[in-house]
Amino acid sequence: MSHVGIVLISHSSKVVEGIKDIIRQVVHDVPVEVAGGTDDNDIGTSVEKVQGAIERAYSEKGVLLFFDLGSARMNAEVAIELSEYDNIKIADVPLLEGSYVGAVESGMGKSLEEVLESAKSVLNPNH
Amino acid sequence: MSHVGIVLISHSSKVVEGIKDIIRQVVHDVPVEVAGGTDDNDIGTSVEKVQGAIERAYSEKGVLLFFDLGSARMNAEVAIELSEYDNIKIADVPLLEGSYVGAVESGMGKSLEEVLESAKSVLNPNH
Amino acid sequence: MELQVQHALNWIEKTNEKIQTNKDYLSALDRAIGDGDHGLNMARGFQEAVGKTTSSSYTSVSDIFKDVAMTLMSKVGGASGPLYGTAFLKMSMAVKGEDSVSHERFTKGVEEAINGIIQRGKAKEGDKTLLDVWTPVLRMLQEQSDFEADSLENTAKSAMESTKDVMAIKGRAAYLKERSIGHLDPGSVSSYYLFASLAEVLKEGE
Amino acid sequence: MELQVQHALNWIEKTNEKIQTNKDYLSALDRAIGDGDHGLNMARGFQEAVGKTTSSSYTSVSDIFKDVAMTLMSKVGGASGPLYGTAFLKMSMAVKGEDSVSHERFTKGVEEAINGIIQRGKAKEGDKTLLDVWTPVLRMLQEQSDFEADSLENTAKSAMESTKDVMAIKGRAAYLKERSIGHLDPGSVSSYYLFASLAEVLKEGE
Ligand SMILES: Nc1ncnc2c1ncn2[C@@H]1O[C@H](COP(=O)(O)OP(=O)(O)O)[C@@H](O)[C@H]1O
Ligand SMILES: Nc1ncnc2c1ncn2[C@@H]1O[C@H](COP(=O)(O)OP(=O)(O)O)[C@@H](O)[C@H]1O
Ligand SMILES: [Mg+2]
Ligand SMILES: [Mg+2]
Ligand SMILES: [Mg+2]
Ligand SMILES: [Mg+2]
Repeated sequence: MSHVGIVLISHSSKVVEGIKDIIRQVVHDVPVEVAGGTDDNDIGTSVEKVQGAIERAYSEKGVLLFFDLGSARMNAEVAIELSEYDNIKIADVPLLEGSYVGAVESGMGKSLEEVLESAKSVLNPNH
Repeated sequence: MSHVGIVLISHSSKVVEGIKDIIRQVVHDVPVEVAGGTDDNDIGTSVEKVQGAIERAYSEKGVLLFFDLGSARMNAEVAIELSEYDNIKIADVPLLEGSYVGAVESGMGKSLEEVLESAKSVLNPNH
Repeated sequence: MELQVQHALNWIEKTNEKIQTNKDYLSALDRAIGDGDHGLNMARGFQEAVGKTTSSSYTSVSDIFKDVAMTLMSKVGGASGPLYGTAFLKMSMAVKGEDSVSHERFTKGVEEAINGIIQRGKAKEGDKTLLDVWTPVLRMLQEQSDFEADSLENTAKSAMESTKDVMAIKGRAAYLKERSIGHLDPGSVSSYYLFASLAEVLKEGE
Repeated sequence: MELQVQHALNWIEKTNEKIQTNKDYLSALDRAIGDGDHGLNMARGFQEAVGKTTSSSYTSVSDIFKDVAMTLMSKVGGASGPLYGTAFLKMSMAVKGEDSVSHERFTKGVEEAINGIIQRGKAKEGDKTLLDVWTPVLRMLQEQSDFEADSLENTAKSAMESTKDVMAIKGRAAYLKERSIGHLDPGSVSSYYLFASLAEVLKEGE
């Protein structure tokens, strides 16, 4: 069974590596790829890293992108437009909390739309 | 002028170190201290790390604690109860986004209540 | 029968033994519906707690519970640390000032512990958390006028087993929603070890 | 006058020169109300863009703009990367198929660029972003029927200067709210360099 891929985009590579560690404690079958920091590993975002992460995380079920701050979102959009896939979406939700929920839901075999919807639930916190 | 201290609590030390790096690009005068991972630096939370971070971040204006997942919140509560201070609060908001806003507002000299209020604004995203 | 200092010390030691023995089992349960560390968390916490209680000398059960509470709170780290820590702290406060702990006082202690767990974790009975063992145990204690080892063990065991068919509402397992059904709650299993150990202490003391 | 391939190449090179010269200034502006990397971002992006355009040969202005667009989009990384990148991509599309670019066509290109910037960043004029330079420049272009170097330079300059007294609504500076007032918007300053460079190219071509 293929799973919706998860791409974590942050201005910091430590942030996305750490989130991936947290996710990997509970979710094993879902592709989780990171794009953190600039090409020189400074604080910032790299479209090329996002493109690479999308390629690696891609499955026929699609890919969901999570980002930290506004400019990372714009770069995520550019990466999507530069890719050939059309089943890639951006989740406009908190990075850590949203991607954790999203990865768990993807692990249950949910669709891209369902994973996105569940990730949005973290905006109304109750856990 | 003293500033409201910021404590970042995550199951992963990478996560909070990375968030601190992102904050430090824009905010310099605010105490930002991290408590990431267990005492053995595994994935988890450590009350003792939180207690240490509170001590280091403490100013007369108080300290605001940010956490990632539910059990980190409970450990944050324990750390507050074990401390002698009464001007410490927990922000029930997304870790990265909330602490970024909170640190910026603390840098403007805002009070603990004001910083907490502004951090909550990330639950209604518009940036 | 009343709980004396030595009973309380034995209780903590027996609980630790069961947890060390079943450490991998507890982690495996947590791996199915959580992050797989419950055995590790509990084993670390109770090992430290026993380290503390065996190296100190006590004149009251309350002080033992307090040391256990502080150790669990500061050493465990997962959700179970603040939860079991708070439970023992509340029990310590409830039995404070008593040389030995009557059934009535202990029952009061468990009631306070449950209030503490609820305050800390915002869960209620049926959410597939350790409350699902503590609450039936309290009800049983309230129905009786003296300690009854066998019914304590039986009540805790069947309560633990009944967490299997429940959907998690609180804790890590809640992220799995329906998928959490069909698995035992790890914290309920460790709570079963706690009460089963107490039952053994009571039996030895009869 | 119409913009030829050589004009467009000169435009990118002059812009790059100004950005390299003022790299630290742009970063200092961004340090005051952002994360301090705008100079670095722009210097990296335009250096790469010039590297690309000087090592290629072109038969159309559209192709130059497209290479600049792709380079900025993939190499800059900050907010300015996708924003300037999108702007150049839209201009490239608007002037496609023309051997040389008339004033009318260029004006259309700037209009499309602004639409692209708005689509990408969701900002509007007055939000203290580079739109606050691009939009007055567009209005000026629309009011005239031919390129006028001096009024281009003057319009861009005073538009850039007027971002100082404005509160940021979009981008990093928006987190500062009122505190962003009193500082120039870094992206508006780099946009001023862009249009000032174009004015110089136009003057040389007169
Ligand atoms: N909010 C809560 N209220 C009560 N009990 C909880 C709560 N959250 C978790 N638990 C209990 O804690 C157990 C998990 O403990 P543990 O694995 O040590 O912590 P973590 O979930 O942080 O890894 C669960 O099986 C459940 O019984
Ligand atoms: N949403 C937006 N819409 C339009 N322009 C924006 C937006 N966000 C930022 N900008 C522009 O980008 C500039 C900052 O660019 P830069 O520092 O390179 O990126 P970052 O903010 O990601 O570090 C700002 O000065 C502003 O002019
Ligand atoms: Mg666990
Ligand atoms: Mg854990
Ligand atoms: Mg910047
Ligand atoms: Mg930046």
